[in-house]
This record gives sequence, C-alpha cells and structure tokens, in this order.
Amino acid sequence: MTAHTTESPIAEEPGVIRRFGRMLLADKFAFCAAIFLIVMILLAIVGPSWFGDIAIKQNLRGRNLPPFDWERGWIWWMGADALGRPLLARIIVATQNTLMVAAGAVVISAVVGTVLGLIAGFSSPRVNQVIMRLADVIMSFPSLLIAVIVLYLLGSSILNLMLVLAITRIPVYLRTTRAEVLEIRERMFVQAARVMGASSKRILFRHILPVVFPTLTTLATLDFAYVMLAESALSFLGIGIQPPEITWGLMISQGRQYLTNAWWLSFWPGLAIILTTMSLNLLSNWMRIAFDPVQRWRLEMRGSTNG
Amino acid sequence: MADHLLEVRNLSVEFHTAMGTVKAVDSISYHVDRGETLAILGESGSGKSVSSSAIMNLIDMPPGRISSGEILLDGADLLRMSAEQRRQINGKRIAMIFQDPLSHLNPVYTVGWQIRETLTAHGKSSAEAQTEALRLVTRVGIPDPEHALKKYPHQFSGGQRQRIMIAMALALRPDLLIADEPTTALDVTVQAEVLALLKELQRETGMAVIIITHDLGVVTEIADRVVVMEKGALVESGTVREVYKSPQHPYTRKLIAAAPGKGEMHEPHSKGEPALSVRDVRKAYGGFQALKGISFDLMPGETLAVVGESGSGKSTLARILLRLDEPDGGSALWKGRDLFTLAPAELYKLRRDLQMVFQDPTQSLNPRMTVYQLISEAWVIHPDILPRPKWREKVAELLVQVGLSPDHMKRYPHQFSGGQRQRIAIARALALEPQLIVCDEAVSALDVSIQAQVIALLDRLRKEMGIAFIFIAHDLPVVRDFADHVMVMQKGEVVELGTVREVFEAPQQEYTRALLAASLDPDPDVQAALRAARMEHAS
Amino acid sequence: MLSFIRKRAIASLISLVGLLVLVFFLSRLTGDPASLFLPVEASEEMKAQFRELHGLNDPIMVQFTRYVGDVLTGDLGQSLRKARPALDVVTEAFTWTLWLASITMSLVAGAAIVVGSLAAFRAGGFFDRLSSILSLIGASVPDFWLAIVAIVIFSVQLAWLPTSGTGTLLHWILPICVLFIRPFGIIVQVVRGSMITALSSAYVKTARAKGIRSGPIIFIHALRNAMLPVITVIGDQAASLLNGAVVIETIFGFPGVGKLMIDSILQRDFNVVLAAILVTALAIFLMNLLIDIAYALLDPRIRH
Amino acid sequence: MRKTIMLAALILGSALSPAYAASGPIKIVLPEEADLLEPCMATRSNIGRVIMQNVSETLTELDVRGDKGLMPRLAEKWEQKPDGSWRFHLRQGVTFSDGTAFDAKDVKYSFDRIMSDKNACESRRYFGGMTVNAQVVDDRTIDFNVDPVQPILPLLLSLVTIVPEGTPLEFVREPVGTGPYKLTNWTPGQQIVLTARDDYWGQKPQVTEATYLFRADPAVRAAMVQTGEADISPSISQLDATNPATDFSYLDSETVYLRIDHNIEPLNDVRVRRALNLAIDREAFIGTLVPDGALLATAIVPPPTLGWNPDVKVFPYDPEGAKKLLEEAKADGVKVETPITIIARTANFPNVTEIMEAIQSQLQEVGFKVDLKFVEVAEHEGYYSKPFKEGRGPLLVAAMHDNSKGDPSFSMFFKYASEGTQSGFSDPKVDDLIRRASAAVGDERAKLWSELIAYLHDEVVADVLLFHMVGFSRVSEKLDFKPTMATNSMLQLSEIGIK
Repeated sequence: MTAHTTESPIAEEPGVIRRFGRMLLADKFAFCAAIFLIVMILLAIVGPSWFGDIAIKQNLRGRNLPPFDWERGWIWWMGADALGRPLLARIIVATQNTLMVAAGAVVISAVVGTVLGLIAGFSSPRVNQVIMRLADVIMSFPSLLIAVIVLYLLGSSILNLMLVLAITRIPVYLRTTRAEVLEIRERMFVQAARVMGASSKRILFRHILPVVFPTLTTLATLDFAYVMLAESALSFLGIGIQPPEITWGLMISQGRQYLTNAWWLSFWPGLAIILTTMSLNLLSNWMRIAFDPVQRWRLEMRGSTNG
Repeated sequence: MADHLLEVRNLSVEFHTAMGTVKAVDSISYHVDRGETLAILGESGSGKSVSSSAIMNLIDMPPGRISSGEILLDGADLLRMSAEQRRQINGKRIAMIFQDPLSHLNPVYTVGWQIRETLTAHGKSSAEAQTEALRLVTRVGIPDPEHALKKYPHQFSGGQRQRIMIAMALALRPDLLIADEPTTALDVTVQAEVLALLKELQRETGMAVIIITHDLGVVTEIADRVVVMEKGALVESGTVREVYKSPQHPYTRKLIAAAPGKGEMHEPHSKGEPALSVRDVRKAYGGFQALKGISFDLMPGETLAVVGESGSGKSTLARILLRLDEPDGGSALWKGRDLFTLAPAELYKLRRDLQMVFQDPTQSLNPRMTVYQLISEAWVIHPDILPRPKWREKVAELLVQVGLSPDHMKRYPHQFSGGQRQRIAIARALALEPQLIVCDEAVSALDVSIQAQVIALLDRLRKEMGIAFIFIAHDLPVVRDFADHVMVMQKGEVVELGTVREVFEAPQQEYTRALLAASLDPDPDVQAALRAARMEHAS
Repeated sequence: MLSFIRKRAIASLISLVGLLVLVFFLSRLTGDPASLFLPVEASEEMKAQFRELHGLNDPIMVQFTRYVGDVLTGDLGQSLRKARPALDVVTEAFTWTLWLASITMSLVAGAAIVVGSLAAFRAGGFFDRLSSILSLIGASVPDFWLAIVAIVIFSVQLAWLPTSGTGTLLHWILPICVLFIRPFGIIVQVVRGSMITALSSAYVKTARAKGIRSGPIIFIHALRNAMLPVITVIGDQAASLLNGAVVIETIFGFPGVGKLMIDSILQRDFNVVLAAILVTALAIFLMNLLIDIAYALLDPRIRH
Repeated sequence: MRKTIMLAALILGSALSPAYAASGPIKIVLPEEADLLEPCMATRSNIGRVIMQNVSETLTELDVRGDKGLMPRLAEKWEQKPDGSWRFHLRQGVTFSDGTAFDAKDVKYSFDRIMSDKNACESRRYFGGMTVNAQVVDDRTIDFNVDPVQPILPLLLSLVTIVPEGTPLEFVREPVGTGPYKLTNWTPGQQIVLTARDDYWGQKPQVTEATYLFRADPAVRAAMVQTGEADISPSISQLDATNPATDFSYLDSETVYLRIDHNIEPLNDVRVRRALNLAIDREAFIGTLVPDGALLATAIVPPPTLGWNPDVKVFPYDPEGAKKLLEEAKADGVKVETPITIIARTANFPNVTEIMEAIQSQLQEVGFKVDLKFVEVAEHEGYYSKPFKEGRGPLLVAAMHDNSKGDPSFSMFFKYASEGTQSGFSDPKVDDLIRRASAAVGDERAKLWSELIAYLHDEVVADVLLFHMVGFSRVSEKLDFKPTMATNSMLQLSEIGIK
C-alpha cells in the first residue's frame, strides 16, 4: 500500500465547493437567500463606485418623488428622497456602509466575545471570575453611554460606530461560549484528546470551538439584524452614523418624518433590512446543517435526487 | 384466534427519511396471552421496539407510517380506533415501562404526582389516587413509601426508579405490560431483583408481559416464549428452551454463540517486574470516598479486569491512572516512575505509553472530525512518532488492523455502526503505539455479537503487540475469556483480586459470589442453577 | 440558598462598583456640563461659577473621593440640571419603567410560551412557519418606525387610542404593543426550540404511554421542563427593558428611565447617570436573583 | 421684502381682541420638559415658555405683536436720569402668588439674586461687562446705576423676572411670581399645570388652567392637537403642517448661519468667504427644505430688530462668480483646495441634515472640498464657542441663533466682537461699531447697527448667513391664538382666546 493508492479515491470525490454548491441547491430557500446576499455583497463592493455620484446628485425640485414611475429611468423606480436623490441608488450605495458596520460589529464582538468565553470556560476559576465580572460590567453599561463616550473621545466614524456596537454585544458571545465550553469540556472526546496529550490550546480550538461554532453562527446572524437596527436607533437618537455617510438604518431614521406623506423614504431601506435579515437566517439554518457532518446527508440526499 | 389477549398480525411500519422509505418492521405477527411472558429478542436496529411503539401509539406520523397489519386487543383492532379511544387504553389496559427510568420519569415532578396522574387521567379521584399510589410504592418495595412519594426521580437509585416505573405502570392493573429493555442500564444484582419483582407481580395480577431485550440471559430468566427479530423481520419464535436448544435460524445461532463466558480461561504465568505498580490510591469527591486505597500490579502484556457495580470507583480509578483526575494520595509506578507526580512535559511524553478506550464511542469520537483526522491527531500532538507523508498510509494500516477498510478514513464517525466506531477508537489508541490501554467499559454499550468481536480484536492485539490492558466492566462473564487477573471492586475498595480461574471457580468473597450468581446465563439449565444459588443467597 | 444569594450579591457588588467607577471617570472625559447648561453666550466666569457650584473644578480624584464618601452615606448627589436629588429623579422615572417592563414582559412571556409551544407541537406545520416568519419580520422592523405607524393608524386615523402620555390605562396599550414585538419574536423561537426538545424527550413518551391527554402533555409535562432556557432569555430581555426603552419613551412621552438616561448622558448630568445606572443595575440584580429562584422552583434537581 | 409686509399685517391682525370670549382650561404640548422652573432661568426657552409672564413677570415687556416697543408690566413708567442711571416707578397693588405684596425691595432682591454666586442664573449674561447697582428709593421706586451707562437697560429688564424677597439663592423648582398664573402641579416627566390666580393685578385671562405636556416627536405633537389630546402645539414639523385651519407658520426669530473661522487658511481670504456665499442657492431651499415664509438672511438678527438694514442685499446665487473668485485666490497662493469641514449639530433645526448635505454639494459644485460632520450638542458647543481647539482645520460651524429681543446688542458682541465667545474673527472697526452702538440711543443706535450689519455682510463677509426660519404651530380651532416671533421663548397664556 503506497501513499499514491490511498490518495486516489480522494480525487474522485467532488471538490468542497461543488459539494456545498450542490447542498445549497438542495435547499431552495437557502439558495435564494445566498443569491440575495451575494448580490448585496457585490453591490456593497461596486455600489459606491458605480452609483456614488448619482446617489448624491440633488434635485431640490424633484423631492419625494413617488415610486413606480416607470416613465423615468430604472434608478427612479423606488422614488426619490427629500433632496430628490434616487432612492434605489442610495440604497445600493448604503449597502456598503450598512454591511460593513453590521459585519464589522458582529465579527469584532463575536471574535472578542468567543475568545474571552473560551478562556473563561477553560481556565482557572479566578480568571473566569474576572472575565465574568467584566461581562457584567459591559452588560449593565448603558450602550448609549458607550456610544457617546467612544464617539466623543474618538470621533464619529464608521469604524468607531462599529466599535461601539461591538462592545455592547461582546457579553452575548462571551456568556454563550463560556456556557457551552463548560459543558463540552466534560464530553468524552475532549477527555480522549487529553489522554492523547493534546494541549489546552489544541483542545479549545480543534475540539471545543468547532462544536460551539454553529451556535455562534446562529447567534451572529441574529445579531446582524440586531446591529443594523441598533445602528438605526442610534441614528434616530442623533448619535449614530451621520450624513453624508449613509446606511439603511440612517435612511429609515431620516425618512421617519415623512412617514405620512412619503412612506417610501423609510419603507425601502426597511425592506432591505428585513430581506437581509431573513436571508441571513435562512442561510444560517442551512449552514448549521451543511457544516454538521452528522446532519449533512439531509442536504446531500435531496441534492442528488434533484440533480 | 380471538382468544389471544393481544395479537399482532402482519404488521409493517415504515419510516420516511431523506434516504427514502425504510421498513422498520416488515409484516411481523406474534401474540401474547394472559399470564404469559413473551420476549422479543433482537439487537440494535432489529426493529424490536417498533411493534410495541405501534401498540402504544407512540410512533410519530409522519415520519412513521403503519403500512399494513392489525393489532388486536381482545379482538378489537387498535389501529382502527380513534386517538381518544387509544388514549383510554394506554395506561389502563396496556402499560409500558422503559429502559433508563431516569429519563423516562419527568424530572420536575414528584414520583407521587406522576403515579397519581396515571390514576386521575383515567378517572380516579385524587383521594383514591393518593392511597393507591402509597399502596403501589409500598408494593414494589421502596423504603419509607410515605416520604418517597414526595421525592423526585433523581433522588432515587436506578433500581428504585425502575421499581417506581413499574408501580406507575401497574397502577390501573393493566392486562398487558410492555417492558422495553427494563434492566439494561442496571447493575447485575439489581437487574435480577427487578426481574424477580416483575415475575411476582405477574403472578399476582395475571397480566401478560411483553419484554423487549437484546440479552438472551434476560429472556431465559423471565420469558415463556420468545420471538427473535433481525432487520425488521421476525426470524424465529418458540418457547425459550426450544429456541436455545435447537435454534433454526442462523442469526439465532449466531446470537447464542456470541454469549460471553464460554471459552478457555487464560492461565497467566508471567513472572518478573510489573509494568504498572499501583499502591494505595485514594480519591474523595467532597465527603464521598470514591477510592479508599487501591493497590495492584500489572505485568507487561497482561490483562487485568476490574469489575464492579456502579459506585464501586472503577471508572475513577481509570481516570486517575490517566491523570484525567488528580488523586488525593498513593502512587502508580509505570516503569519505575510515579505517574502521579510527573510534570506536564514528562506526562505529555508518557501519554504515548498509556492510552484509553472509552465506554461510548459515539461520545468519545469528535463528531466533526473524519476518521483520518481522528486517528492522525495522535501524530499532530506527538509529531516525532511519524512524519506527515506517512500518515495516510499508517491510518490505512491501522484501520485494516482493527478490521476496517482503508477507504473508511474519509468518513465521519456517525456513518459507522457502534462496533465499528469502537474499532476506530481502538485504532486511535493504537496510533500512539501504547504499551497499556485502559478500556473503560469499552464493550458495555455494544450488542452481544459485536461485544464478542471487539473482545476478540483486543485479545489479538494483546497477543500480537504485547499490549497490557486494564479492562473495566460491570459484569463478570464479559471478562472471563479475556482477562488474566480479575479485581472485584465495591464501594471504592478491592474486594477480591486473583487470577481469572481463582475468581470464577473459587470466589473467596461473598460479594464476588453474589455477582456471579446475579449474572444471567442464556442456557435455561445453567440459569436455573444460578437462580437457585441466588435464592440461597437471599435466604 | 442563602450562601448562593450571598455569593451572587458579592459578585454583583464587584461588578457594580467597577461599573460606577468606570462610568464616573469615562463620563467626565466627554465634555463640560457647564457649557451645556448655560447658553452659548455665557461668559467664562459664569461657566467657572457653575462648575464651582457643583464641585467640577476640583481635580478628578478629589471629586471621586467626595462622590464615594457621599455614596457611602447614601447620598447620590444632586442633579446638575434639575436642582433636586439625583436619586429622586431616577426612582420616579424608574417606577414607570418598572411597570412598563413588568407588564410588557408578563404579556410577552405568556403569549410567547403559548405560541411557541403550539408551534413546537406541530413543528414544521403551517402555524409554526407563520409564527416564525412573523416573529422574524417583527424583530427586523425598527421600533421607532413601528411606533409612529401605530400612532398614525390607531390614534389619528382610527382614533381608538390616545397618541401618547400616561393618563389612563388606554395610554399604556400602544407603547406596550410596540415594545412587545421584539422580545416576543426572540422568546417564541427559544420556547419553540426548547419545547421541541422537551416534546421528543423520554418522559413525554412515558406520559403518552400512560394515556395522558395532549394538553397536559404540552403544558404540564413538557413546558415545565422546557422553561429553563426560556427563563434565561426572558431574564435577558427583561433586563434590557429595565434599562429603559429609550425610543419608545421618547416617542410616546413616557417618563421612563431610558429617556432620562439618554437626556442625562447628552446633557452630561453625571449624578443622574450614575444614579440611574445604580438603580437599574440593582433592579437587574434582583431580577436575576428571582430568576435563579424560579430555576430552583421549576427544577428540583437545582434545588437539591 | 413682501413677505415681511405680509407678516407685519398678520401680526397686526391678530392683535385685535375678540368681542366675546369664553373661558376654560387648555392643554399645551411642548417638545421638551423644563428641568426646573427657576424664574431667573426663564430666558431659556423650555422654562420661559411655561413661566415667563405667566408665573413670573418682568418690569418691562417687549411688544412682539405690534410695534409698541417696550411696554410697562410691573413698572408703570421709567426714565433715564441725567447721570445716565434709570429710575423705575413700580405698579401698586401687586401681590405674589404666595400672598406677599410686591415692592421695590423685591426688585432689588431679584436683581441681586441673579448676580449671586450661589446659583448659575442665566439672565446674568445680559449684564456682562457692566456694574449694576440697584437702589431702593421707596416702596414703589427703584434706581439702577449702571457703569458704563446702559441705554437699553429697560429692554434688559424685560428679561429679569421678579421673585419675592427671601426666595432662596439656590435654584428653586416651584416659582413664586406676580403673574396671572401660579404653579399648581408638576409631575416630572408628565405634566406641569398652571392655574389662573384670582388675585392677579391685571386683566383676568380667558384660559383658566393650562396643562403642559411634553413629547419629543414632532409628528406626535401634531397628532395630539388633531386628536384633541392637546390644544396648542407651538412647534410642529413643516411636513405635518397640512391643515390650513389649524396650522400656522410664523417667523420665529431663529437665524441659521455658517460661522466662518477666519483664522485658518483659506477662510482668512475674503474672496474665499465671498465665494462660499455666492455658491449657495438660497432661493432653492425656500419651499423645499426650508418652509415657505422663511426669509433669506442678511444679518444675524431678524427684520423687526432695531437697525436691521434693508439696503443690504442677499448674495446672489452665482456659481461662476464663486469659481472665478476661487481661481483668483488660488492664483494668489491661497490654498483653496484645503478640505473645509462643516460642523453641524444633529436635530438642531428641522431638516438640518438635508440642508447641510445640500449646502455641501453646492459648495463642492464650485470647487470647494467640503466634509460634513454631524456632532451631538456637547461636541458642537466645543466647536462653536471659544476657546477654539488648537490645530483645527478650516471650519464652518452651522448654528442657529435666536434674537427675539428687538435689539442687536444681544447678538453682535457674542458673534462678531473680538472677544465674543462665538466670534470667528477680529476686526477693530467691528469692535468699535459695536461699542458705539451699544452706548447709543434712538436713531443713532439704529444707524450704527445698520452700518455694522452692512459692513459685516459686504466688507468683512463675516459668515454665511442663510435663513431667518419660520416655525409651525398647530392650534385647535376652538382657540384663538396666533404665534409670534417670541413664541419660541415665551408663550403668554393671557394672549390665548377661547372661541
């Protein structure tokens, strides 16, 4: 038996990308969600450069233009805002900031919270205590005060806003991770790894983290929506992202006052948030199955019968 | 045929899974009469519990579907009744007890409440229910019954919980009791007691009993007739004696042959230095003394069986020897070095010599790693054993060694059966080329036929590679064909330590004798003798 | 139990002290309350005098020692802007928040448990899908948007309910309804998940074998077992309500602690901010204690 | 200009009192609750709207509905003595709501109280740089010696509320005054109730009781009047002002402008400042982002103010001219490409974000590099007032200034004098004009202010003046009330009629 012969069956198996692609096709909802999110990400990348100019081109005489006016160019189909700028273009341009702030905040809080949670769950009671008290402090620290402090001391910027939103969400990940670690560290396969002489680091990152990971992904997708809304509420209170930067949350907040006479100003960005949130949820449900070897067959089976 | 209490005719049950429709039972028929005990014998996956679930209306539909057949209770077809009619039969005319009473009793209500609920759900007043519950609990032999009714399931021992389950099931004097693996998780001595209780109650009430089990010993102990199931089909039926003495179907023959405790016993003769020398190991959890000074020696290449019931401290001993727990005192010299005082770096090197195989391979294999990753992890942790390019080859070799195929290495643990998983766990232990493997109940969760295969595998490894084993079990027959020495433990102490022949043929201690007597033998004649010994013991 | 409470109290006290110290120093880095209290035209002398009056001219450590001393004697200081004790201001507002939070949470918990349980009982069914889509949408709608739409529809167009304020019981309906939606969406999902686990557990099988009806199986056998994770989430959600529902309070003119907090933060009324944090943190601590007691009541295994 | 005339007509019309009047309680919904109801803080709008002239009265009162100028209130008449000091003759038979009688000692006490160091009374700021000495002559006569001589002292005294002698020097929460109403209920966070006094010295108002409610959201405030939950909402959003029967616009004395920091290149160049002004299409805002009725500003004070200069013309919208000026400046080595930052305050006035975004884009049109930064109130204050931060870049601070007091002196010193806290430059001629105008009286005073306004606008190009804003109020149809320029800071219940 040589290395060569044992390698050969691997080549026959479809590549990871194709396998996941097939699994994605198996779940129609998740597939649509993925398409939607990919479009959103593409818009986030190219949006500001393609539509950046038209999105800030003001026309005070064409204010609050209603949507569904097919006579005009497609960019006007969603109507125009209070400065006569096409809403469609603005939503596209805002995608970048919105997704960046939300993703940034979620990633920062998830990474920091998870690492702290892993440490808290796996180290001495004293360290655990310190970290948990820290979580308590952050938890009861009024998030608006954090916002005011950070934005006052560091200035208002996308990055700092990300930071503010991230800080407030750290305890969520921290507590979840810690609780899971406390449970998982007692599982047999962790004991088995210890018997083999695995280091704490290896046990944490190779054995415990992958098991916690699905829970964290679910949490993160839910948080994504939460962060977008929190960002919107900060704008409402006047300490969030500020024009001329735009996000969907800010657009809703700005459109609020036109609710009775130009509903579309806040409706479209609201719809964008809802669709993104729902797509993320659907995709995270799919991911939970697709990344779990025990569950994966559900998708692979469906995929093969379809294909 | 209407005079049978219960008759199952041509019952087929399917389950819709994403893999297509699976026939869980395929056109099976059996019957049971009043006062009679029918055993349904089968291994995991045989579909032995499905028909009883169908009787109790416990199959979730979908995904399940009863595709054909009828279930006649006194001639009336249960499958044609309304849900409400069936609800009124459940508990009242047909009752059921389960394996693992801890999870089958609602943890948040008192046992008294749960027994009373059975009564009140079928129309008894709560005052009646209260006196009846007290009577039942007294009957099944729970000490201090008044007080016991106010306690919660977790406050009882395993045997007591199963007695409570029985009390609850028999509350309304059902015509039929279905017992699904009622003694599987129990200690052998407790198992014998619970089976005896069931028999007594059956005599008292004249009810019919269907007992579902994988254990031929249980069948022999309690049943009048037996049906054997394999892969959803009923392959053999007859009286217990008929089936044991002249099995017709090859599967039945295989099952009977796999029963442990029939081969040659080992005759250890190794002299010289012990590989492992354990002295006076002590461990306490809070006020509870788990180990009260354990000492033994283990020669290289030999197998020491550690046998004891739950709470005997046998698993604690295993954990401490592998430093998963820290001992309170004592020493364990491995090749002259005390395992208990090693610094982490030295311990890390020594891990290669000492490996462990756990009870439940489903738990001990990380579900998110492939077989290749699981086995090669040993070399990630100890990189000096094997250079990376050779890993694939070596994993394949190990898989072959434990009786699996090299192309299994890309799969995940859940894609294997229980026995195969335990083989993977053994292969993983072998990857470090250890000199001692501690097996903590490594075969207890496996079907009998698989048990025999795994033990044979371990025995072969011992012979071929000279690995020493500490083999922990709660049951004596399992270790008989495999061990060189046997150490019997009870409540954290060594009760008896001797060669396998000494312990089995001339047990010195009362406890050892009780354990031997409590184990159930599939042979009706042997079993009758054992039962006599038990009676004698009890009196 | 008592030693448990003591342990929890000490842990919370440590967190609380840490929190207050942090807030004390950080908030003083964010600007001068004098220039906010006085008009922009006020002279430097007036500002200095305002600071002098409130001891803001002293070195920060002196201010801190003084504050600690005052707090230890039970004095949380005066509001810089309202010329009355900060604690009075806060307790007044907090009473409203407490009512709003407890009424809302009771309704949310009750409704979420029923809806979540029913969704779990027929998991994958129409009701299940409908409830999860609706709760997802509900959780993705900004609350200020919802609040204004609700006022426009129910108060202005239909004239069923008052727009805002606190006079009668009717005034509570809109704020509670708007506040209801997000925690409801979250808790329904948790109830559903937890109930699915509970309903597939072994003791439910036993209950079915005993011939117990579906109603008691869901709401007596399964629900009590499913409540532990639910209670944790209810606690988290209640805690965030106790911190005040800024947006709702702002729109509905509801005099709660959230609006007080944001106003005090923006106006740098430090004593009120600190007092508000103290009061809400204490309330949250007490609530967590209640939750722990609820755990013990629900699950005897925790009790023993 | 025509708008001004129409406005004046409106004001005149409303001054006619109705022939027959009912009486009863009303409800008023305001955007923001008062932190405290301290009389000496009544010049702050959220306090003044509740208590000014309702609970606490002043010696004099500025006529904001007609053109009667300064009218007597607690003082019946006053005159300037030859030495420049002022003598006030007080009304008799006036009692405070606590029953004590009003006399000259109360006036002196009130004045001394705002000067006390035991409190931070806001009205003190109007007496900055003066030494005022109040001397009680007799019970109904009081003299004020002011150094330097203060020609507008009677106007300043329209800002000093009178409290009874013995009122604590520290801030009080329950004001006692001589006004037609007294405070009868204050439930913080919910409502303030004023009830008409039976023993008021003057004419009995029609409103017997006023309940003040507080709602932050303008749409909610408008809805409350519509649903009958409130009778008056003095400030609603332009967007909600859709019903001509109940919704009125009024010039509200707020002036929006961009304060230019002349100290930093390229804003130190007058051509650049002029270019800024020419680049903005002010007309385009009116009727779009800024409500119809708003006026284009040529001074920091609104037209009815003394010395407002009708000859100063609004900068035309001339992007080409702006570009040319920029090129000239650039040719002279001015770094016109340095990014300029507009600092604006969130929610400072309606549509502030849209207006600032539009201005940013118009400035960019002509070649400026402009960043826009929105900050919250505390940070804004840091940019707006001195001391300015070291190392700052070129800044335009968007701000709103309120002067409904009829005299530019309340604005000019702070905004334009070298020592003014919000002044972005230093010009000796401006300083001189302010000093002389402040000391002058009558036509001379008006002429000097006019000169200053023209100089600031045309020569210095001190700032980018934008609009005199209009506010919108919604008044229930059962009430007879027209808001005035002063409504932002004062809402006299006695002026409200019930139909």
